[in-house]
Amino acid sequence: MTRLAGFVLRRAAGALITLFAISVIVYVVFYVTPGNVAQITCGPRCSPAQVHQVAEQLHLHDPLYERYWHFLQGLVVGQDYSTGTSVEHCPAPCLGLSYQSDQQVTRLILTKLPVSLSLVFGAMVLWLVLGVGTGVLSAWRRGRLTERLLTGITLAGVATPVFVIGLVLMIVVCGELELLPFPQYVAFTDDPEQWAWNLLLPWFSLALIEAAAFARLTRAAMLETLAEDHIRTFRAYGVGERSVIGRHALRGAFAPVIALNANNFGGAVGGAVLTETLFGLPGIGQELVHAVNVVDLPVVVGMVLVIGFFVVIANAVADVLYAVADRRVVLT
Amino acid sequence: MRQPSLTARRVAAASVGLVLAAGAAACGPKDNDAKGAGGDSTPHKGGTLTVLNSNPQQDFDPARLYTSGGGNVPSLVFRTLTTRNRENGAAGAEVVPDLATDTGRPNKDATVWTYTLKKGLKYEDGTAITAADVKYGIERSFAAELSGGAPYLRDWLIGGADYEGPYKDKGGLDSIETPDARTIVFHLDKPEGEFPYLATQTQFTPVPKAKDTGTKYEEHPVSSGPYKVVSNENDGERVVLERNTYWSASTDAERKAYPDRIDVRSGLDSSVINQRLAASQGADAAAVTTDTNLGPAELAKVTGDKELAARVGTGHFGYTNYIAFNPTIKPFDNVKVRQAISYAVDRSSVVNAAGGSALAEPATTFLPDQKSFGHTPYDLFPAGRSGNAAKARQLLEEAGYENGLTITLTHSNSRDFETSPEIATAIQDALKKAGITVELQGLEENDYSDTIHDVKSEPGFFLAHWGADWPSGGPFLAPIFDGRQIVKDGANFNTGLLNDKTVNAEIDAINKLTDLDAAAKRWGALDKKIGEQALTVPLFHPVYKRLYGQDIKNVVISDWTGVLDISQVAVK
Amino acid sequence: MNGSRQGESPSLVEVTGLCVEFGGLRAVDQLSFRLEGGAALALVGESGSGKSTVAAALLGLHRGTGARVGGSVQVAGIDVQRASDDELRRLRGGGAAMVFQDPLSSLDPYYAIGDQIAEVYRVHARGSRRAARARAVEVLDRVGIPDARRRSRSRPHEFSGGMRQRALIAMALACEPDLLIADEPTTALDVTVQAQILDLLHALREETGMGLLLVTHDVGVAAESVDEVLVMRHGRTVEHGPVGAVLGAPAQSYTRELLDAVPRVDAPRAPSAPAGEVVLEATGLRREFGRGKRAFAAVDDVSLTIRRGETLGVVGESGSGKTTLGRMLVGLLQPTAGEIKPGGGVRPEVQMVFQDPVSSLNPRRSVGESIADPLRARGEPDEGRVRGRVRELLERVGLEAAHYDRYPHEFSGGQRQRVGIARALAADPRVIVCDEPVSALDVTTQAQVVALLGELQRELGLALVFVAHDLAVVRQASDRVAVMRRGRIVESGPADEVYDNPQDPYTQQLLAAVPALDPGLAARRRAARREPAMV
Amino acid sequence: MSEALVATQAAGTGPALPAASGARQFWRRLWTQRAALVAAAVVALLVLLALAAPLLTAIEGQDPTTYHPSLVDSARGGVPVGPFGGVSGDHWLGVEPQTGRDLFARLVYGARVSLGVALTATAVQVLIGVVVGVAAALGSQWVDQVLSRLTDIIVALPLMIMALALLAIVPSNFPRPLLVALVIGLVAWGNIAKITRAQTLTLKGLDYVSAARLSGWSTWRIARRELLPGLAAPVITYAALLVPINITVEAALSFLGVGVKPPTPSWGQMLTAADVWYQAAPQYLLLPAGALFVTVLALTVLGDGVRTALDPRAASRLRVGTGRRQEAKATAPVATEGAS
Repeated sequence: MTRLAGFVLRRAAGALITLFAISVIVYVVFYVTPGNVAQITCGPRCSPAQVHQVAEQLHLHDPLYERYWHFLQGLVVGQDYSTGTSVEHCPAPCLGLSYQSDQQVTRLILTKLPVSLSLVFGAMVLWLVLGVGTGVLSAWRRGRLTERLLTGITLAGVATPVFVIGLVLMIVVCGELELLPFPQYVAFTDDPEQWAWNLLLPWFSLALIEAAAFARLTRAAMLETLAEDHIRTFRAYGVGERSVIGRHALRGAFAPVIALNANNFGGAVGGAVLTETLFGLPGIGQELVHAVNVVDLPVVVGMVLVIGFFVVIANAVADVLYAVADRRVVLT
Repeated sequence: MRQPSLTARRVAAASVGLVLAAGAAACGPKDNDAKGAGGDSTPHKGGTLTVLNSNPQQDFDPARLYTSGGGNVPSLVFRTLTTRNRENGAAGAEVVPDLATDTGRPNKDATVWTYTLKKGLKYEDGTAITAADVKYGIERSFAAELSGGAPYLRDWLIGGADYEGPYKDKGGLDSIETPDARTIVFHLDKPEGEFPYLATQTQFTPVPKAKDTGTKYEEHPVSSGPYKVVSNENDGERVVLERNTYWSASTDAERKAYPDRIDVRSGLDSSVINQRLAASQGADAAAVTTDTNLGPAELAKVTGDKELAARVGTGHFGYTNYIAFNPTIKPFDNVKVRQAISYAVDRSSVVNAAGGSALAEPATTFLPDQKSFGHTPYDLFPAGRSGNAAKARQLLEEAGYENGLTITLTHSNSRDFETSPEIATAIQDALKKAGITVELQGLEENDYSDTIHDVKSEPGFFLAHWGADWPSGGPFLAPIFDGRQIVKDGANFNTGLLNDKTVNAEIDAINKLTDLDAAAKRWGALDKKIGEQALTVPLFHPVYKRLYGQDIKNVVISDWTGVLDISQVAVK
Repeated sequence: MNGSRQGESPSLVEVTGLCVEFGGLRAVDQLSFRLEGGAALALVGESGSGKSTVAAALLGLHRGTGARVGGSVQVAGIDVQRASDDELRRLRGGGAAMVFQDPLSSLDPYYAIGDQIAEVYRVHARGSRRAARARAVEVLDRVGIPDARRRSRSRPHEFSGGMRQRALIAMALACEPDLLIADEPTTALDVTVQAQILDLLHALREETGMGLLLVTHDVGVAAESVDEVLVMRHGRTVEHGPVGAVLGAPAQSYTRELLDAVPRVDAPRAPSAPAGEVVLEATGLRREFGRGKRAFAAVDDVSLTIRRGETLGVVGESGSGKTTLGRMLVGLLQPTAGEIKPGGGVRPEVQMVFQDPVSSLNPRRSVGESIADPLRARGEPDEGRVRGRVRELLERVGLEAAHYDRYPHEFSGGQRQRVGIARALAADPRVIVCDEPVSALDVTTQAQVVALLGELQRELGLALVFVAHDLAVVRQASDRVAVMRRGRIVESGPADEVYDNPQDPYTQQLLAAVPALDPGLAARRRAARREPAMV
Repeated sequence: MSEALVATQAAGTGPALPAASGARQFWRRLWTQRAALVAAAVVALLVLLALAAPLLTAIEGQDPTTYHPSLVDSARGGVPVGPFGGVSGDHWLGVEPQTGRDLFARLVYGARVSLGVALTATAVQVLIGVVVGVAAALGSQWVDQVLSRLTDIIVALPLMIMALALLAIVPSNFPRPLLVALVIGLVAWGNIAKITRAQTLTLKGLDYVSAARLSGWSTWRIARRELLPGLAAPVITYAALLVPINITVEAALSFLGVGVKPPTPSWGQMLTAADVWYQAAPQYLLLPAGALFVTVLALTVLGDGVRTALDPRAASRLRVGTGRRQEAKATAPVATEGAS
């Protein structure tokens, strides 16, 4: 267990460095990005004097390093800000205030995160089922019609952008067949049934994109395992094909699949931009793209950090699971 | 206005850029066929109206909203001194009293405007609305924290340019007087005959000082209208309104307020909104949209379906898409070159790129073709349907470009139908026939906006658009052509850098008029006169076509906003 | 146990006219033999002789792989060729069980060993999960796994090589088969472990009366374990008969060749030229791997001298640190402590010949280019001279000059090792460290390569360090020998002295474990080893 | 990407040990796979189509940018006039709604952009990834730490967001397709760097690399001559996956309005514009979608084929499963690499 603790400690330190670097990169990149932040925030018809006032208020006149220092301070000790009529406190870790909406970025993230996580978790279950199922079938029935068909379907998932799949699905399933409602996010805590019902289509659309990767990985790992000596052992002992495939070959695919899954999960938390946009799910990705477009630096930095956090965490979890799944692996 | 979201190209297509994005309001189709769509039954109170929008109802604070005529959703919560007339067509472009007893009483040269509040006006908590609250509401809009509104108050009120709002400047703005609880007097630094139009904007909403929470006020603004905010999630992502029981229909002739509850949902993809409205299932049967147009693809489908076609509201908002020239840059300093381009433009392919003849009407005048703008028809450089290349070549020869000309057209890369690459390409294609080689310079939206509105970086030849802050020539022509509105160190909208004494003088003269009909005529004449300088090439005026759900009744679409007015809609 | 079952009962294994073809390649050609219940037969041959293919054919493992199988194979009363899939499955494991070569890769790395045995058991004996687990513990106990109940929950990587091989044998035993097929069961094991496994197989056979089909390339292993030997070459039978007769008085020249090539641990080396001056001297070498708590010393306080014209043999089992030592001598690894000093002031050129002829040559470059590397690296600008020298070297190591432009995969293992030697020579070394240079080669090739090295040494006055696990090969090649164990040298001295009169108990144990070619001697040695030393 | 994933992807994409094969054997093994050959032919055809776009459209007599207002029904939103979206002798695949631009011309010119962007982006990813991966594996512990951390950072940065920002920063006169390719390449090389690093660490331990060191070659020369060829198999296989991914990334960027600039056609841009036309003008959507699907399918099958051809074990799978002695040595224990 001390080994695990050491691993966690090392990973946490690494994650901190990574996140720190990410925040610096985002700060610099969005500093040089075009767009007069104060003018955008104030409105296009604002007078130069007003724009100047707004810029003052957002500390846009301060040098970059000072603004970054301010950001770091907020993270550690929080930040006080004025609403005009009163002074509010944004508790640590404070990621600052949105230029656009004046909301605390941490609060904004907390409201968006459940949506993104709902989307990604559900989609994950589906892509695992679809992907691994297809992979198993195609490794088993290698070269047969079923395999070709399944491979074709999953590849179509990769080849077709989500905004095409999602829209066509929505038109057909919700509009014409009326099998499902047009998706509209309902919080899990409000109504779990409606939550699932409304997210079904987004889950499916997102899963369809990812499934192919899992199918390919599962298939490759299983074929690899099937070529290994221990499979020969079990065949030589009369163990049935079903058990060889389902118990031994699939077990070989387990580790790579959880690893890829963790990787994609982390990425999808912020990466499902198109799915969120199309289905009108108010998640991290959608908010982030909006924030990028209006150069809302605090929101961009905050959300990119959250995404980075999930990527780092997911990868660490993958490595732990990997080590648990395959005891030969040493955690470093 | 706030920048429209670039999130989805279709979102941008839906939200008609400049002045409308924050939520315009309005009423019935020109041809008055809207009533037929709602069926023959009369509207009744009750039910929930759903609003499906692309853009969130951001900054739901009367100080921060940039609206034309008080907006659509905002107008349900915020009453203003005056408001727009909730009638179909041209009648809807008139100003009518709201909180005030009339549309304002000017002094002789229209520099002092006096309003009296109606009796019995109450907030959602039952307290009385006072003139001081209206004054405070206006003062708030000067605070840097609450920026976002239209520039007129700052420009017009005496001392407005230097006032920093009530949080910094406790003394208040002296040019607004409230001699008693029901009277409010505005002192302007020059004559402004269109002040009643300005008083429709949400900055003229009363805000009780004791309830002011600064930047957090938007989470729960105190209602003076028929509905109050029950919840406002994530800066307008979802806004739920319910009846304000202290609102009395007897003090409000404009808002019908049939539904009991209004549920505004946003962040939806525009094609999804249209699919949902077309399907009209469940709650969507009682749904409308205030910001999403039918796209060309959807229009192709809708026109083939009678049931759907009957559920389309058509409207016109004062709006013009045009090519802008910067005459300080060669070769656009040469009026013949500008004229040649005006002749060469192929408006039919531009209109197609903008969605076809049902969604865009070719424009030869800068002013929108509506009566309230004083529209005077003219076509100074007749290009016909698809351009007059011969005439263009001839002019180019005269200008010394007999061997043709290579120029750069700047446009935004965002895929909306106003400054979109497709329109730029259509122009490129048409000018080719006249021997003009056009190179396209597509910029990202923010970059584009910064570039064209900065006199230092303004390109010579670019796509632009302008919308009405209210349906009159004033806010349409003055910011673009008034030489005194050229801004050297900030956002400049006089992109032609026109500083013509006669034009400036005429603008001042019209502003003195308090007879709005008379003023309109002279705006029309001025438009034609400015048009002779060929500083712009008007391309088209957009047409709004919007679907609504099956249960929607009492559809009113005015020429003021061009879209269905949700204060009139009933779902039962 | 020598008695075969008499009477009408059919033989346990009856193979008649077996042919196996892969694509156009005939791996087994008209092979026939029979094995009675309780008897033991060894299939002996070099790589590519088709012996493993025969073993697989006995269980019908070629079915569905695209191989064409002809002739008839009867095992435990089942016609393998015609049997249904179900019958075949019953045969596999139930009638005849197979023990594979590489015990690590032959077990599923993800499941506990006990579970794997139980799974196999349940295929054949319909019993409860618990009963199957109990049986697994029972057989693990039988094959000598200490604390079998607890260790049955371990995964394969937690076992040592010998224990894994025992576990595989336990799996084979689980269903009490009539026939045990052991395919190179000891190849990957150290010599002491090999002896234990062979002893175990012998004991099990005595105890259960099952038949044994042993597939091996090692004549010594065969001599230790079986009654009958079948020598194979190119898929055909060369010689077939009782083990004593075939090994004692081979009738065929190939068999004789094979036997002659086997290095004898008891045969002294042909005398070589007297050793010259010291060229390399290592003192107090130590090398650690890993950090912190997991650090361990692979080589610990090793001192040795290497003289011109002399071969120093370094012998030890896996994990003894001999390879690490070799790599430090050539400079591929830096010692943690200690130093390597040149004998005459200037550091001599030291080169290496690697163990694996597959991985030691870049598959994507022609062998000529690989050999030319040291010449080019030294800055020889003249392309013609480079090629000339490489051609010369190729011929010197017994290849053809025209091989310059060929790629490694076009060569056999022995030829590749010759290429490796040529590459080492190209640098004009004074010392060559040979790290297991022949362990991947067949015996006949082994002898040739060792002979080549000796020749080169005499001719060029090279100092050789010959690192190997095979005691016989080391004796054959070395003038002096150092025996390593756990990073230290436990005994060193002139080869004859160490081999004929070992002082250290570990050296004695090693020598006692070497398989003998004489079956009689093997039986006596086995008896002597009886007090079981644990793996 | 987690290290676990690297280990598994490296395993999934190619042999850990160098294939005992020369180029000839590779081609021979590729030649035996019919599906891969068909896929290779399809890919070649697509590339040819893209390269020959000016010629093909000249034969058709069209170009991808000319508007044909008369071929669309302006009153109905600009739906193409005529059957199947305006298919005719002049317009082989019909015309684009609204503008009336020729679809065939846009499709083949779109292939140029889409394939060009995807291939260039992949080349950039591979270049950066391989250089960083090899440098991390061969460099000192310090270099490895820095580069591995950099790779982690790149992996954790969301691709779309960085692409949005970077695309906005670069001046607009920079050639757009190249820019899109460069941005994708610059933001998404993390995985390939990790795979390369893992593979290089494996190769570094091989005897032939040791032998090269003993020959006296410099590290740089060893990396170039001994390691890079060994990296080819996993890198090529992974790159075959990256190409279709990059095509869809370009499409996604177009959807977000920052892809290749109109009027330059790309498949991604066509899809973006076409999805709403699914009901009114289906062929407008189906053409680019079909083209993209065929491309992805062909590249995937080809990638599989290349992998099989590069993997000597794949060939031996057809033979009986009993191991040769040499092969037994190839099974190295799985372990996550890493200095982290």
